[in-house]
Order: sequence, then structure tokens, then C-alpha cells
Amino acid sequence: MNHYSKTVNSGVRLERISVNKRVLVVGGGMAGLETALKLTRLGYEVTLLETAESPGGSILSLSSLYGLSGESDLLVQSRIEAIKQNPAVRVLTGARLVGVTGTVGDFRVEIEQAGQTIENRCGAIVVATGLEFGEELPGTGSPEKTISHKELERRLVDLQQSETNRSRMPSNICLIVEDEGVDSAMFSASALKNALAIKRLSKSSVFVCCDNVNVAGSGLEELYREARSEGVVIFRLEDMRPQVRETRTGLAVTVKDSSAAAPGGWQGLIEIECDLLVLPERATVPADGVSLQHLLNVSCDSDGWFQENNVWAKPVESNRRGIFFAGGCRGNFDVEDILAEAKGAALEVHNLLRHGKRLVPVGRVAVDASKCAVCLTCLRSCPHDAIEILVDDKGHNKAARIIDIACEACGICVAQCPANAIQMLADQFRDQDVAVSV
Amino acid sequence: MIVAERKPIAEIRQMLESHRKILVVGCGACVTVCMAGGEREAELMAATLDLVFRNDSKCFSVDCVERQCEPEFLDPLTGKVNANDCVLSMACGVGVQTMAAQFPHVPIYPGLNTHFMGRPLEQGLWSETCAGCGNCILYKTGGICPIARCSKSLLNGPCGGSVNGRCEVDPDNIECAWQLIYDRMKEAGTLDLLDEIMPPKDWSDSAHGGVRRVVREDVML
Amino acid sequence: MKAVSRLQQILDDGGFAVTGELGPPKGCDVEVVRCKAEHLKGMVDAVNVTDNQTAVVRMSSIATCAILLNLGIEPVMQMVCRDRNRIAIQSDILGAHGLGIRNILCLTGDHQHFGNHPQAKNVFDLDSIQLIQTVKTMRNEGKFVSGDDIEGAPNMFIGAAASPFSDPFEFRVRRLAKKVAAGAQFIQTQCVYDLDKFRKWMEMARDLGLHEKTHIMAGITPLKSVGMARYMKNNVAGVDVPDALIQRLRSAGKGKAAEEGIAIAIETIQEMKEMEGVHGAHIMAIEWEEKVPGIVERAGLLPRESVKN
Amino acid sequence: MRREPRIVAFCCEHSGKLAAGDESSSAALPDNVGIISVPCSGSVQTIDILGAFRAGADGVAVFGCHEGSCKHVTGNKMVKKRVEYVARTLEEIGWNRERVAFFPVAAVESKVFRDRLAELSENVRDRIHGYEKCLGKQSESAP
Repeated sequence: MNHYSKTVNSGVRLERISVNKRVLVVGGGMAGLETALKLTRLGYEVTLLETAESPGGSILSLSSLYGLSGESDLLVQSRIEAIKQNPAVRVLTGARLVGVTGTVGDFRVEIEQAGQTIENRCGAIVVATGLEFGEELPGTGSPEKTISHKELERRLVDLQQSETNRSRMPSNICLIVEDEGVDSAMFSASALKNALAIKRLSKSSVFVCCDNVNVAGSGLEELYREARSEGVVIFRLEDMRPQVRETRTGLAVTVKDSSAAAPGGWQGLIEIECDLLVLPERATVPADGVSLQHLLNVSCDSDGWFQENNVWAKPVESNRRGIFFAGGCRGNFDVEDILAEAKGAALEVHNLLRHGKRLVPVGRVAVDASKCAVCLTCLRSCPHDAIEILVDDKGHNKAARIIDIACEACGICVAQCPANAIQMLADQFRDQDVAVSV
Repeated sequence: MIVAERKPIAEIRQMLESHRKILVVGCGACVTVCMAGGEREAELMAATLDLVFRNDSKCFSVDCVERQCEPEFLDPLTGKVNANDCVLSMACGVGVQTMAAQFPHVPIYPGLNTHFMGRPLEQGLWSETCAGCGNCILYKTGGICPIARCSKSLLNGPCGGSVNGRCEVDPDNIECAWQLIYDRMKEAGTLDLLDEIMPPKDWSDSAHGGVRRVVREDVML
Repeated sequence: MKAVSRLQQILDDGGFAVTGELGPPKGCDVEVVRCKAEHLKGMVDAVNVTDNQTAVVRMSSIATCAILLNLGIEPVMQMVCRDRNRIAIQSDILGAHGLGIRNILCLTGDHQHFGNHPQAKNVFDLDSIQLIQTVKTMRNEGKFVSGDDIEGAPNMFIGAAASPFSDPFEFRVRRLAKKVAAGAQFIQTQCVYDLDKFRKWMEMARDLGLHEKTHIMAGITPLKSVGMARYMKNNVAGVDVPDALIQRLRSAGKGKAAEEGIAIAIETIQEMKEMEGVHGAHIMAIEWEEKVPGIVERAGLLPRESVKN
Repeated sequence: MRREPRIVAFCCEHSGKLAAGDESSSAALPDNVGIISVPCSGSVQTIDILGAFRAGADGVAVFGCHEGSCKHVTGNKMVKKRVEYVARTLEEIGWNRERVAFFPVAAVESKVFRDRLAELSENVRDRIHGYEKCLGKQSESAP
């Protein structure tokens, strides 16, 4: 048999590389504000980007959805105040991230604000672009009898303001709380809160159909009891999505409540007659969040949320070293979770940039420039964006180069290179290993 | 770049049956980039053939040169070629022939099927883009070549087989070049150019005019 | 200019022309041609002879045209660019003229991928528009494509096809205009089922005044069954069968779909007779030639006036 | 005499290698299996797999992370395609494509790891014995 040996030389060394201690936080919502504050406490300078004219984010418009007491408003407002007072945070409103180059420790970013492009450098980026709720509802064939939770809240405000509106409230109202397996305290809590409000303001009967009434949150258990005692009827949905059909007088919603079912007998199918159906709006990644994913070259899950559910990456980590996610952009609804993530992201940044220096193993993976055909395969294949094309003074491409600070030494580029130009110098098995193992 | 693809192993096997010492030579240019015949693919070819002929006591060695289409790059191979019974070239047809001209006494076999001049649409997918017709009309067609990219090489607009932007010959894989041209020129506001009837093309500049050559006397030595 | 064929005479005189279509046999049995021709004789003004349609090898168009001439039927010779370069094309035109063929329909031709020799090398030296131009230059200027003089120029009535239902829709009429500018004197369209879309297309053609510069004949293919309608809709590029039509065939009931298909064809022809700028119907009864007389008669197109050249 | 099929297992150090356990672990691996630890299953090259066969392996397994769990995001997806390519190449040269396989496994799925290896051994076993019988008569008879 014919052996072709792989040229292997060992020369891995550790190098101390300076990193920029400024951090860019994209998004001025709850998560972004909290991350920025935590970072300043750890001694970092922060640039905070917000596309809107003022920070605060979608939580302000959604506060009633969250709000049992309007406390989320306060949470945001207090943070906005704190940020304003803090000299270490530079807030850019009406600003968008339009360009990102470089790698961890030295990102070069371009920010567009009021038609001007600002260039900035930072060592890490935290993405906290949030989520938005689409107004689009699943069709039931009866649009005037189907509204969103948001619309219901608008009506409840009207209801509070005038007596006459009260008589116009439909007599049977059905609220559905389920969003394809998204199980959130926010949803069930807001539904219960609203159901209770209807009960108190009108004579209507209220039914709540819920995947799981989530009571893991302060005051939620009490809310649940209160709603029950006021006469709100709650069905627990299981293995069947509610079926809606039109009847002569209104809508009929069929749900399956297995806790009501008789073993071996009746399956728990219940038909609710109602004349107003309230459906949950779908939470989605905002359009600028999607473009950001391309800009940053970070992976997302099939629904478009940042950071796939990957057991190896900590929740706030991305596939690119130095880029982190926090809050709604990961599909998170819960205020507590969002705050915890913001803290986590700040700590991860700290872990990466502390002392302004980073010890990096250099030379684990090396490119033989004389062999490199500059075919770009490695550049396209690298999951960590740790490859760049070396360019000479005249701008001509010379060869691929490994960016050691971003490299995770996974060996994917080595496996992909059609010119055999990339070698893994450390921890790599050899043909002899294979022979021995056989 | 020139896009090629590995030949079926069965065919290569037949070519090499009667030889014992075989040199597999990759090429560092186009075929490396299109993942057909670079050093990596040459090694793979040798490894695969080694399995195929595992009981035939054949001996494979592998080398790769910068560009097989230039004789100078082949000179350093002379010793190795002479030490082997035959060469399996992993270059495009040009490289194989340059090799054959350089080493007239050694059988040179092609390891690839050379397909077309094209570009990658995505990693691992290449598409024909230029037909090398010798008389470029891209300035008239919105930068999209109907000769290479229309299944019938039509010059005056789409045939009746254009549906939803796809070509009826293979709707799943072929875009209608004329739809692309139309869209592009509509966008640019230059649709009027398409009203001009393009006369029958002079194919004498293309492969149909006999073996072509390009001469630049000023750079000749 | 004096009409060179009966078809041209009728169209130039402002009549509503009717043409049929005959697919040559996949062999040399002339009897097949005779048999099909029998159904069409006296019922249409001229008969198109296809040129290896869908790239399936058949008796040559020129030879079949010559057979029709002997049977006293005026042929329209279809010629595609797929199989011949400009040398063969011009040579065949000279030969066709020598045999007495006076109508030519210039086509690009179906891709060989669809035929029984997908391994073949195609030619497409010229495209259909260049072919039209070639025939016109041969006739009007007595010159070959190369510019050489012809000794005895062929005098042909030049036709072209139009595909109103292919994409890009807005470009279709521009392409028709190019064909007319190249020299197409008559146009036979792809089969029409979607009358609304066809009307829109005709309107666009009229906006450019094309209906006065050329004779547009609408393509008619009677549907034999629901299956055929669905096949045409889904598998034939440039043919659009509206769902309502398929529904109509379906509700005709078992064994009645063919009858309904013929009724639809007749209605379509009657619509066409009324439509401004449509000067004829081109009936392509695919392997159903025997139905043509009935269609022509029931559409009120008989008798076909006898016009002398 | 019947011999056990020789299996080479390329194991991602984040999943397969951990599932395989070390020498001290209670359920030792059978002798016919050779473990090669790799930083990511995506670093296993086509040539490495063919190399294992050339070195005399009867079957090759690549153990990587479950879908969506690759530490390097796309490594497992990439190697899956390479394994498929090798399988097709094996088929092309007249071998059985089941001699090579990619298995997703989690670090804790020690049993799954052993089950998959056993599966592969079973798949390969019949083939090698048939093959060894014909050795020397026909070159391509390896099924």
C-alpha cells in the first residue's frame, strides 16, 4: 500500500493579543439596557444602538400584556434613567448597524444615524434586538368575530371609560392561549388578567383555553385563583389544537380537555359557543433582526430566532466568538429570563475581554500559502468566521489565513480544502493512528 | 473557471487495468477550485483505486502541479512520470493534452470529464455561464448570455417554452435566460434594445470555425 | 404583391382562413398521410405539415408536403431551426419551392430533450426570427444569408408562430412585432383556451398595429378528455387551460367529454371570427383529423370558397 | 476461522468520544473497534475514511453530535454528506455501502454508541466472510 504522509510540524504557541474593551449593544429594549448597565458596572464602555427615537423597546407597547401591575414599565423607565446618567454609555438613537468586519477583540462596525455613517471599533457585540408581535391572526373565516389579545386590551380600555360600551360587550368570549408550543408565563398571565377584567366590567361569560396555565411567577397563583372564583372557565388543551367553525349565531370552538375526559369513555371534547374569539398574535423576529443575522453571519433556528438550541453553546453565545445574544431576539418573552440573559451576556463579554488582553493559541491550524488556490471554500465553510483572505498592498488576494483569536480548531476547513493547503498542527490524528487502530 | 467532474470509477478502472505503476496527477488551477482534480481529489482517486485494485498489486503515487496546461509546470514531474507505467491526469482536457504532448512515450489517461466554463451558484453547485463563442454580446443582453444560458441559444427573445421564469427543458434546474434578460433590461429601462433584430450570428469565431487560436505578436518572444 | 398561395389569397382578400395540421408518420407508409389528408381535403384552405414535432423523428416535412400537393391539398411547410444549419435550411427552401410548396411556417423547434433522440446535438444556427428574415431576404432581394445572389429566388408566403401564453407575458407582443418586422405575413398561435388572456394579448397586438401588418390566426386544439386538458395545462409550456374549462369537460359526464371538447373548440372559433384582428383559425386536431370536417362545418366556415391562384 | 470485523470509529470529542468512555469505564469496547478522537466530526475527511478501509478496516463509523447540537454548528451536517459520498463511492467500486455510516450520538448515550457499533459490525460481518472466501479469485468480489 502506498502512504502519503501529511507534513506535520508542531509550532503551536500562546500569544497575548490585545482586545478592545468597548462593547457594542444592538437594541435599546429591556435586554439591551440591562446588558449595557451590567457591562458598565464591570468597567466596560458601551455603545448602545437603538433604531427608534428613544430607547425602551417593544415592552412599552406590550406592557399590558406583561403587566400585572405596570411594573414592567417601571423596570424599563428606571433603566433608561440610569443609562442617561451613565457616562460610560453612549446611546445612539435612530441608528442602525449597517456593516461589520473584523473579529472578536477588534470588530469594526459601521453605524448609520441620520443619514451619516459612523465608524466604530469594539471588542464584542451583544445583540438584543427583541421581538415583535404580528397582528396577523390565523384565519377562522369570520374576521369580525376574531380579534387579537392586543385588540381585546384596546377594547377593555374603552370599556373602562364608558358605561355604554359595556352593554356592547359580547356575551360569550373565548380566549385561546397557545402559540405552537411556546409556553410562556406572559401569555397565560395576560389572558387571565384580561379575562378577569372582562368579568369585572361586564356580564359576559369568559372561557380561557390554555396549553398550560403557567403560575411560576410572582402573583400568578393568586391571579389564577381570583379568576376561577370570579367565574372564568379554564380549559386545559392537550394533543389537539382548538377547532373553530362558524355557526348561525357565532362561532363554535371545540377543545379537548383530557382532565375532564372519562377513562375509556367520553374523550373530553367540549364545544364552546361564543360570539367573540380572542387569538394570540404570533411573536416574530423583526425584519431588521433578520438582516442583522446576515450582517453578523450568525446562525439562527428554523423560526428565525437567534441562537439555535445548541447544547454546546451557552444560551447567550453565538457561533461567532465575541458575538452574544440576549432577550427577545432569542424568542424569549419572560421579563425575568430577559434580565437573567442580559446579565449572562455581560458576564460572557467580561470573560472574553477582561484585562484588555486575551491569551490565544496561535498556529493550531495553518495555511500553506503556496498551495492555497484562494477558492474560498474554507471561508464559506468555517462556522466561526475565523478565516480571512490575505491581501497584499495592491489589494490582490494571496491566500487564506486563519484568524487565531476566532478559531475554534474544529478542523472543518482542513477537511474541506480541495488543495490540501490547510493543516491542523495540534491534536490531529494521523494516518498512523488509523493503521494502529486497525 | 473550467468546471469538470470525476469520471465513473468503472471507466477509469478499465483504462488502468493493464498498468501496474500509476501516477495520479492533480492540477492546482480550475479543477482544484471546482473540487474535481486538485491535490485532495487526486489523493482520493488514488485511495479509491487502491481499494478497487487491492488484490492486483498495483502501485499508486500522487502528485499535483500548479497548472497542468503549462509545460514548464510539468518539467519537474519528468522523473516521476518515467518511473511509472502510466499517468492518470486529474486536469481538464487541456491539462491532459499538455501532459500527453510533454510525455509522448507514456500513456496519459483522463480522470475527469471536462464540462464547461462556469461559476459556482453556491458551494458545490456550478452552472455553465460562457460558451466561449468568440464574439461577446453581453452588452446587448443585460449581462446575461443567451448563447450559454438559453437551452436553444436564441438571440431574439424567449421561445414558447418559458414559463414562470423557468426553461421547459428542465424547469427545476434551468432558469429561462430570456426572462432574466427581460427583467434585467426592464429594470435598467433598456427594453428598446431588445426590439432590434439580432442578425444570424457569425459562428466562425467559435468552435464551428475550425480550431481557434489567439495570437498576440507583441508579447511573443 | 400577387398572392403566391391560396392561403395568402384568402387572407389578403380579407377572408377568415382555416388551416389544418397533419403530423407525418413515424415511418414511410404514405397511406397514413393519404388517410389523414382525406379528412382535411376541402375542409381547410391549407394544411400545416409538422417538422419532426416534439423532436420525434418522422417523415420529412418537405416530402410530406409534396405528397399533399399530389393529392390536391395546399401545404404549409413547417421548418424548425433545431436540425439544420443555414446551409441546409436555405437548400431545403429552394427544394421546397421547386416541388411547388409556397407556404412556410418558420419555427425555432422543440428542444431535442423532449423527443426520441435526446442524445442528439442540436443546431439552432438561426433562430425563428432569423429564419423569417432569411426567407424574406431570399424572396425579396434574391440573396442568401451570406449576401450571395440566388439564381431564381423562391417566392414564399412566410408565416411564424406566436405563443401568447408563455412568459414573460409583456414581452410576447414585442416578440410578435419582431417577427412581423422580420417579415412574417401570417401568424399561427399556440392553442387558445384562455380567451380572456388571449383577448388581452390581441389588444396589445392591436395597440402596436400588428393586426394590420400581419394575419393572425388563432390556434385551436379540441380537447378529447379531462386527462388531456390536465396534461396540456400542466405539461405543455405555453398552453394554459383554465380550470373552468376542465370543470366543464368533467361535468359533461362519462363518454361525453370529447363531444364537449369539440363544442368548446367550435365556440372558440366563433369567438375568434368576431375578434378584431383575428383573420383565421388554425385547427390542430392532434391525431383526431376525422373531427375537423365537423368542427369546420358547425363553426359555420363551410363552404371553403374556391380561390384560384 | 471466523474473525470479527475490524471497525474504525471516528469520534467527535464532544459526543462520540465521551459516549465511548475511556479505558477505565465499566463497559469496555470490543477489541475489534478502534477509536480515533477528532475535534469535530466535521473534521473527518473523505480521504480519512477511505484511508481506514485501505489500512484494512471492514467498516467505518463516524460518531458526531445530534442535529442542531454540533459545537461547530455545521460539522455534523458536513460529515454526513461526506459519509454519503464515500458510501456512493463504495457502491461504485462494488462494495456494500453499509460499510460506512454516520451516527449521531450524545455524550451520555453510551448505550446508543455501543448499539450502533454492534449494528455496523453485524452489517459488515456477513460481507467480510463472503469476501474472504473469494479472496484471490476475483478482485472486486468484496460485496
